[in-house]
Parts: sequence; structure tokens; C-alpha cells
Amino acid sequence: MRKVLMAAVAGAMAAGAPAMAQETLKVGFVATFSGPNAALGEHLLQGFQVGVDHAGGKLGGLPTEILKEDDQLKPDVGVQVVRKLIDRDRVNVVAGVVFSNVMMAIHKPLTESKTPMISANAGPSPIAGKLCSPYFFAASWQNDQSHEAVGQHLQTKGVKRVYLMAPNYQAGRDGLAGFKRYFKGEVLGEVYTAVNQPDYSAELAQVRAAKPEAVYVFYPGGMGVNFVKQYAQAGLNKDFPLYSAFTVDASTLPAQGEAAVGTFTAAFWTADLDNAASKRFVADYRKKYGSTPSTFAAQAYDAARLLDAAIRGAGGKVSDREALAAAIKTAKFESVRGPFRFNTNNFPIHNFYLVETVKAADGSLEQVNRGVVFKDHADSYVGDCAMK
Amino acid sequence: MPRAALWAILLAMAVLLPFAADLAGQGYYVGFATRVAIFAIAALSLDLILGYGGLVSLGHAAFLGIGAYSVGIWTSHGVTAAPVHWATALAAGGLFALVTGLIALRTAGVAFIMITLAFAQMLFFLAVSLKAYGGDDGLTLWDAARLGPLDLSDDRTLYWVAIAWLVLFLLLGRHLVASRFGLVLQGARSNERRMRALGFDIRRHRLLAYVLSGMAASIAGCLLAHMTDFVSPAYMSWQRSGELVVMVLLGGIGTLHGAILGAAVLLILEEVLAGLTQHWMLILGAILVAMALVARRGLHGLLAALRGRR
Amino acid sequence: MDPILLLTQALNGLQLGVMLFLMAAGLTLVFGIMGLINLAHGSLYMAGAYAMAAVFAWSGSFLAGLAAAVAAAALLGVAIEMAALRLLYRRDHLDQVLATFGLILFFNELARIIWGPAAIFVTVPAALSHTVEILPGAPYPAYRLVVIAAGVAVAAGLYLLIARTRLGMLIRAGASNRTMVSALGVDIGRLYTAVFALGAGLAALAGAMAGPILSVEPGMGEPVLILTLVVIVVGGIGSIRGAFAAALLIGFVDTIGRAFLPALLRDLLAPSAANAVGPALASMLIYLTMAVVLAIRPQGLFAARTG
Amino acid sequence: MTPLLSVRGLVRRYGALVAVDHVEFTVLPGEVHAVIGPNGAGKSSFLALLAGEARPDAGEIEFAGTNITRLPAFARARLGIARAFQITAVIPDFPVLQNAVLAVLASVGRGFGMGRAAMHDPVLLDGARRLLARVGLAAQESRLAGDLAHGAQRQLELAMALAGRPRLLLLDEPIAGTGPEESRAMVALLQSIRQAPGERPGIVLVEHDLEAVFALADRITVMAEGRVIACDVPDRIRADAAVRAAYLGDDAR
Repeated sequence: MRKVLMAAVAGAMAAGAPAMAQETLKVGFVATFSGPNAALGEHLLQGFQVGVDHAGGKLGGLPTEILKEDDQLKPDVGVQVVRKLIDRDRVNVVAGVVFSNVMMAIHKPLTESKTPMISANAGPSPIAGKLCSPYFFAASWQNDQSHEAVGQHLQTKGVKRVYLMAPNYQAGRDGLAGFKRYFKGEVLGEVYTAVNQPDYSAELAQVRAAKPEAVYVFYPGGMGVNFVKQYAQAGLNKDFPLYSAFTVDASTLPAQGEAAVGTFTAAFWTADLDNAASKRFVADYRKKYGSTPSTFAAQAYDAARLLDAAIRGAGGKVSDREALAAAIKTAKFESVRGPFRFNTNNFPIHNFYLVETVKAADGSLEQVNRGVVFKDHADSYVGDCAMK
Repeated sequence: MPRAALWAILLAMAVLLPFAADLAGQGYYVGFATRVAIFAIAALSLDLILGYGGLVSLGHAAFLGIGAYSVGIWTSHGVTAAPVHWATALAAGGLFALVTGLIALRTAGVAFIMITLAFAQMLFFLAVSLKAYGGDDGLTLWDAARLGPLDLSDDRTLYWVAIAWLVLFLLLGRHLVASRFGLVLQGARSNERRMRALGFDIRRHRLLAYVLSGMAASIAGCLLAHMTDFVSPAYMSWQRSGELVVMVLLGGIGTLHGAILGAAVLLILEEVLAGLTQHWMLILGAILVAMALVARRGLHGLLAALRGRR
Repeated sequence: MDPILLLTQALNGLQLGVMLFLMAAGLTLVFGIMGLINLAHGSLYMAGAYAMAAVFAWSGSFLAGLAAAVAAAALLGVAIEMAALRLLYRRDHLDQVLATFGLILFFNELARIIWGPAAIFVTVPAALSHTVEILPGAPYPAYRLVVIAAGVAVAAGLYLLIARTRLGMLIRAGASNRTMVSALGVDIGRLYTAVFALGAGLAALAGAMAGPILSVEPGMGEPVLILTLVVIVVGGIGSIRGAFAAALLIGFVDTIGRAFLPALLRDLLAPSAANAVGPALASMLIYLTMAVVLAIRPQGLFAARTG
Repeated sequence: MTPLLSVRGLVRRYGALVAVDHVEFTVLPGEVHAVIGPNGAGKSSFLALLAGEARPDAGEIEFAGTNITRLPAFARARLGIARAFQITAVIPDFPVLQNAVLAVLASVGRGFGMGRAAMHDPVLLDGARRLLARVGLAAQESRLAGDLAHGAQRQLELAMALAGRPRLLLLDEPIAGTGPEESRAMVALLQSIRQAPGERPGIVLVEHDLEAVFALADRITVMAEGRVIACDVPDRIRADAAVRAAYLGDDAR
């Protein structure tokens, strides 16, 4: 029941292939591919695909087989497919994973089987802290980092009174906590709404009554589409500038349209970032899929590049899991985000940028980089991690 | 084929499965079979009230959650003895069923469907707000549950335990539906008024059935937690309750073994179709519609009809 | 409490209420008359939203989008009814549950194949994109006011249709006594199809009007389906009046709960406890309301006349 | 003789309609007390009140010295009030024997009986077969009750009602709608029930078939528009001018 997306291309392309007896690389790619939240899984896979293409279809020069599995956004299904990948398909490494709750569920079977995991999105705080593992690597970020960046920006800007909103789950609570870690002004309201709540009119009325200087929210996916549209319709964007994280991005912007113009967010990467790796990625992604890549795609692309470098570093011996994990940790690759290195907890230390959504001259919507907020930013949970 | 022989063959297959999987180098299928057995227990328990009692619950996944959190909460406090988890789940599931059943059984039909959904949703949101136990993100269980000398994190061991529970519940269930209690329950499904006029306090019978069913489903929840080493509110989402209903209907209501069949077929269909195409839900949806239109009493009815025709 | 805020929240509750009523009216009619539990009602809502998005984008006219949504969903409803559901009227409710659950999976996936997995763009028509000062210092989105007005107008129209017209008479008769309607010499099959199309059209109208407010994506019908089921059960199955009352009740309870409950709890409890309990309790509130209503009146607020 | 059942001032309203309007009514032990009246007279509502399926708005019901006004249907059944419905109420998807077993179970079993098999219990089976023999259905025990002819279903229902050796039988039109053959058999069966030694239950008989009523009843109560307009022995009822005007005039053959 496997889905082989890419089989090995003939050895002709493998210029730098190791001379030893060649192994085959098997990558388990787990993400949410069905149901209402399938779009993000697609973004991850597409970004990863471009990364594999850039390695000539052979990550680390090895014939590469990608086994795609759908976690259906159900933690127990996630565990089931990961077990299948480990026990039956004997994959060398697992990548992907959109949602934190799925990541948390599969963390144990991965760690216990010593299977290297490269997260292309989810970076839950427990895994950055107490549950950190030598086999887990985040090619994305730690959940809190973007929130911290926005908090820092508002603090620097001298904003005194903010209003905070997020869905009522751990990532939402972590997010607002991260924001408050760097924002020291007054919090007029801190509202947690039901997960996947469609309508925010009641909460938006409270925002207007509170009269904050700025509003900061965390509403990923469909929630973000609803929220940003309704925020603009209520006329709030004129009076209270909207800051957000993971709410306005390339995956939601098409559906938000002009409602998102003028909102700010923070990210580790934007499509207009000026470095060679990013330019190449954006150009080839556009060529292949006809749209600007999202941050999700960029993370997954980095995951593929990271893996490619690591396998070369390990000399192609992917069956030795400990060696592969060690090689991932020390791998040097050109990240689309510029400087990239792993902290002791295997989460990246990297820059964060302020991002504004604007309407370009041709009427299209773009997310523009407005400068660095954090340089070489490490996450806040690394202290809880026992790895040194 | 005589029934006894059929059962013997099925049991033999269940016993041989792990060895066959090993032989074929496909140990993964033991885990998959465990999952089937777990959902079969949940579906079987639902069939007791749905098929025999005529009570359609759209909140049965709540009991999966109760069982799973019984394991999760104990484990997070360092108690890994599975019998403690199970006893807690039985007590908590039974109590939840008793309290909600007292209210829900005042209603019938669609109102019953919805009120059971309401109680499950309340429990769902309660679990989401349980920050100490992971909230929406769930709780990873780092210490394996133990049953005496046995380690339940071992695939093989858990498989045997799940099969043992399934067989136990199937035998208990069959005994129960053939008992006086079962006869009254089925009579009440068919003609409530007549049963009252005969002097049966059918609400008490239904409540007891609901409690027993909830307890059995809670055990399924425990096993699910043992298997995934993970607990989350997602186990009790209303979609999950809906899937349990679909399993029972697909297999054929009011037969017990139909529920097992339904659970197995639905999980296998998901597995197979997802391997064929990304758009497997389209096919699954069409299959379910066709089943509802063509086969009157699920797969069980379909098989019986085929046998009859031959 | 701030009167302006209260008024705004009341309007929000009303707006949610009328949307729920549009959904609930069709579902409760179909249940009351045909005895059909149609879980795929949310799919018709989704169909309405997508049809509106497509036609609005193509023609640039919001009204054309609205009309197309209603027409397309009504046609889709007729197609579903004739192809599958009419075979299920006399069957067990459980067969209906299985079939319509299958339809949900089918249509969600179909939408994903046609429009992709991501949310698609629908905006409010330019003429309604501003806010209106309902009171000094209380701006309210013009579009939502129009939604409220449209919802109330449709409710009134539905009332007239049912109270005054021949179709309405047949619908009322059908809800209380099915055999009588066939005894009147009415083609019951056509009546059923008409009622189903009416329900589908109303659901699509709700979906189409929600399009500019909510994200139009596969699976958008299920959350609203659950709320709608809550509404019809609280209102009393088969009763349009009950659906109207319950839709407003649920709309208000949900809105007021979300708006004021967390703040109220913050006054009563420690902040951290209030932050943990508040949102959970606000999410539970409508289910709590339903459980209380059903515990006291198992037949719902306005039980359709039985027997 | 103290009455087995006595009803005082019983009222039941449905909205503006007063279905049962201050009804006074008694049944003596062993007596067949028929209730007749035109359609919509409130007979079925009255019977539902006696059975406990509906609650009265006013009035008292006393049975064998116990006030049962507030008791639910199943509790009244346990006191010895059995019931046959106007629309035949057997368990259609059970075989005939299983229907009878249920009825016997209702009379012998208290508690849930989870540990005891139902269809292999000789006590239940023997009792059930005796009942079926009594109403002449022994040969049909393995057929589905829903497949029986209408009259046979009526007989089965009566058998089920008799299982608990009831002290009071509430019969809602047991004869109406059956063919002449079945109707004669039912009258004979009812005669045999009231004459069976040791049992002699009181019977409340609501019936349209006046021939049967006059053949069976010891007393007849005539209802119209929810009220009792006459209550007397059959001969006097036959002669009562008011009853004739209200009812018999149009209906008597």
C-alpha cells in the first residue's frame, strides 16, 4: 500500500555518488493529506519535492524512495502509519508532519526506534524542551519563535496596549505566552476561542470596546481566513492594526484577499529574501507548481536539503541510524533562510523578519520583508533539554 | 458450514496471525490487527445499545476518551499497572454512562442521537481544557503499561490482550443478548408500548445496557492508549463517534459479530483505498451510499442473502 | 455593562441565528415530512458557498452568485433525492444515516478535487464592504446587516409560503399525516422532491451568504451541520416555528456565552483558572443548553403535533 | 362488594379539547364492564389514563385499594392491570413463542435476569406454550408474530395480556376489524377467560361491535364527548332513550 513517488533515476545523474555498495534511501513522508486541513500537507510535500529535484532525484546521491502517508489529522492514525513505516517499510528517516498533536503522538515510536525525524512544520514546545531527542530535528522552527518576534517588534515600536487572541489549544497558549515573553506592555484582553470556530463577531465586538493600540492573533489555516476577513469587514483594520503569526501566509492569502493587506507578521523566511538558495527555490517552485511557495513549502524544502547534506556527510550509510542522526546534526547546507544552525535541542537558531502584506502595483498580493527583528534567535525551551 | 466450525476457523486465524506476519516479515500487520480488534470492541459495545436496544448514540467515542484518559492520567502519575487503568476506566465509563444515560434516556430517536452527541462534546471540550494533561495537543505516555510480568508496549503482547478482551466481550455479549435481559431489551426496541404494558420498566433495562456498553467501550479506549502510547481529545471527536456508528451499520446491526466485521472492513478499506489514491474518501463515500441502498442489514445481511440465494 | 457592546453582540447573535434558521428550516422540513435524517445537508450548504464563489468570481455580480448558488444547490438536491434518498424514505433511519454520511465524504472529496484543498477567495460585494454606525460609536459591518435582513425576509417568506399557499398546505398536511396527503390525490413523490429542493435552496442560500464571511473550503458544512442538528432538536423536530425560535436561542446563547462568559469568570475565579475554564465552558454552552432543554422537554420546545 | 377499580372525577385535556370530562367509573371483581360510544367520545383516552400511558389533569384512580393515579404504566402492569391495544401491539419481529416467553417473563421475573438464558428456560417455555395453547396458537409458535393474520395477532396479544394472571384486563376493541370467523372465536375466548376458575379478572372492554358487547358485558357505560351519559346493565342500556338518541340510533343494525 505504499506510494512510491519517485523511484531512482539511472545512475548517470548521480555525479557525486559514493563509490561504496549503494544503499537505497527510504523516506517516510507523513502529513495531513485528507480532510479539511489537507492543503498544508500538500504544501509540505511540494516543497520537499523541489528539494529532492534539486538533488537530482537522489538525496545524498542515493536512489530515493518516498513513501507518502496520510495521518488524517488523527494522532492514533499518525502512530499507525509511523509504525508501518518503521516496521514494515523500514524507512531510514521520517519527514513532514503538519500538526503538533500528531507530532507529539509519533514522537515516542520514532524516538524508541531511533528513527531520525525531520519535522517540516510542527515544533511543539515539549519536544524542544523536556522531551528533546537526538533523533528529532526541526527544519522549521520552534512554535513560539514567530510569536516572540512579533512581541519583540511591538515592544521596540513602543506599543503600550495590545489585545491578544488565539485558539484554545496548547499551540495557541504557547504562542501568546511567547508573545508576552518579549512584549512588556499592557495586555487588555487575552481571549482563547474554540478550535475551528468559524465566526468571531462576538470576540471582535469586544476588541472594539477594548480600544487597543494593536491586536495580535494566532489563527492558522481556515481559522485565519475566517478571522482576517471578518476583522476587515468589521472595519477594525482601520482603527486597530492587526499583527499575527501563521495566520496570513501564502496558503491562506489567496482566500483572504485584500482583507489581509496592511497586516503584519513575523517569519523566518519570505519569498523575496535575498539569497541564492531562496531565489533558486522560489524560481523552481514557481516553475513546477505555478504559484509562490508558502513558508510551509520552504520549510519542507529545507528539510530535503538538510537530509541531502546529512547523507553525504554520513557517507551514504543511511542504515546506521545513529550515524545518520549525528550527520543531520552537523550537516552544512544552504538554507533558504540564510544562516542556519542547530541548537543543542536540534531546533534551529535563525533570523526572524517582520513581514507586511501589501498590494503590489499589478494588483497582486505580496508578503514583503520589512527587516530583521531577531538575529540568530534561539528558542526559549532549550534550557529544559538535557542534551548538550 | 456449521457455525462452531466457522468460529473455530476465525479463532485459529486470529491465533496464527502474528506467526504468519512474522513469517512474511510483516510485523506491522500485528499492530494493524490490534487496531482492528480495539475498534471491534468499541463497535461491538455500540451494537449492544444500537442494534439490540434501538438506541443510536452519536457520542460513543466519549467512552474511548474516558478509557484513554484513564490510562493517560494514571501513567502520567507513574501508575503503570494495566489492571488499575482498566478498573478506573470501567468505573469512570460506567459512571459517565449512568449519569448521562439517566438524562439521555428521557428522550428517544433523533433527540437521543443529539443528546448523546452533546454529552460527548462536553467531555471533548473538557479534555481540551485539561492543560495539565496536554489539552488539545494530547499526552505522550512514556512508561509502558504493565500487566503483571507482561509489557503492553510489546506489539505481540498487546495483540493477545486485545484479542482476549474482544473474545471476552463477544462471549459476554452473546450471553447477554440471549438472556432474559437481552430479550426485554430487544422487545423494547421493537414495541416499547407493549413492553410497558407487560410491566417491564424498560428505562432501567436500557440504562443498564447503556452502562454496560459504555464500560466495554472504555476498555477499548484503554487499549487504544496502550497501543498508541498517546492520549488526546481527538479520540472522542464527534467524527469518531460517527465512524463507530458507520462500523456497526456497515457490518450489520443487532448481530454483534457484524460489528466486528464492520470495524475490520472499514479500517481495511481506509488502509487499502488510501494506498490507491489520495482521493480515497470519494470511493469510501460511494461505497457507504451503495451499502445503505443495496444491503439492508449491512455486510452481515448481504452475506446472508448471498448464502440464501445459492 | 456597555450598552453599545450589548447591542452589537445582540446583532451578532441575531445574525448567527438567522443563518442557522436557513439551515434548520430545510432540515426540519425534510425530517418532518419525509422522515429522512439528512446528514448531507451540510454538503448542500458547502455547494452553495462554492457555486456562489465560482459565479461571483466569473460574473462579478454578487446577486448572480447568490441566484446561481440557490439554483445549483436546488438542482443538486433534486439529483440526490431522485438518485438515492427517495429509496430511503421508508427505510430505517440508520440506513439514512449510513447513506448520508457516505454522501458527506463523497462531496467533501469532490469539492477538494474540483477546487483544491485550500480555502478559496470570496469577498463581500463592494457596495456592502463598509461599516454602518448603528449607534454613535458602534460601527457594524453593512454586509452582516444585509444578511440579517435577508434571513428575516426569508423566514417571513417561508412563513407565508407555509401558511398561505397550496404547497404550504400540503407541507403542513404532510408533516402531520402522510397518508392523508396521498389521499388528497397529490403526487407525493413530486411533493417530496419539491420540499427537498426547497430545503437545499435554503441551505445553499445560507452557504452563499456565509461565503464572504467564512472560509470556503472542503468540509465547511460539518460544523454548521452539527449546530443545525442542535437547533432542530431543541426546536422540536419537524416544527418550522420551533426551528426559528431555537435558531435564535442558539445564536444568542453561543454569541453571548463567547462574549461575556470568559470575562464573567475572570471576575469570579483566579485568572489562570478562568483562562482555562472560560473558553471550554463557552464552547460547551450550546450543548449544555440542548441537554437542559431535552432533559426538561424531550420533544423539544415546539414539538410538531403528533398523531 | 368493594370495587376492584374505581375512578373518580377523571379529567384529561388536550389543549382546548376535553377528551375525558369528569368520568366516574367502577369495575367489580370478575365483572365485564364495557365502554361504548361514538368515535371521538374519549374511550381510548380514558383507557390510556387507566393504563397509565397518559396522566390525568384531575381525578383519582384507585385499584384494589391502592391509589395508582401517579403510577407509570409498567408499575400498574405489575400490580395486575394488563392491556391489549386498539392497534395490535405484539413484538412483530419476534417469533410467536418468543412473544409469549416475554409475557411469562414479565409475570415471573423481577430484576434484570442477565445471567439467565431466556429461550432455554423450561419455566418460561412451558408457561409460554400453555398460554399459546389456551388461545389456539400452539401450532404457530415459530412463525414471526408480524406475519400472523390480524385475528391471530389479536389472540396472541390477549395471550400475552393473560400471562401475568391479571386482576384487571383493559381491552381496546379486541373484536373490531376482524372477520366474522375470528370475531366469533374472540368472543368465545373472552367468555372462557371470564369463566376460568380461579382467575375471573375484571375486564374493561372498549368495543364497537355491539353484538359482542351485549353478549359479554355485565354493565355498559356509554360515553359521548368525554362525558358518561349512561351506565347500566345491557338490557336497560338497550332501552335507554338518551343512549339511543346519542349513539345507538345511528349505529344499531
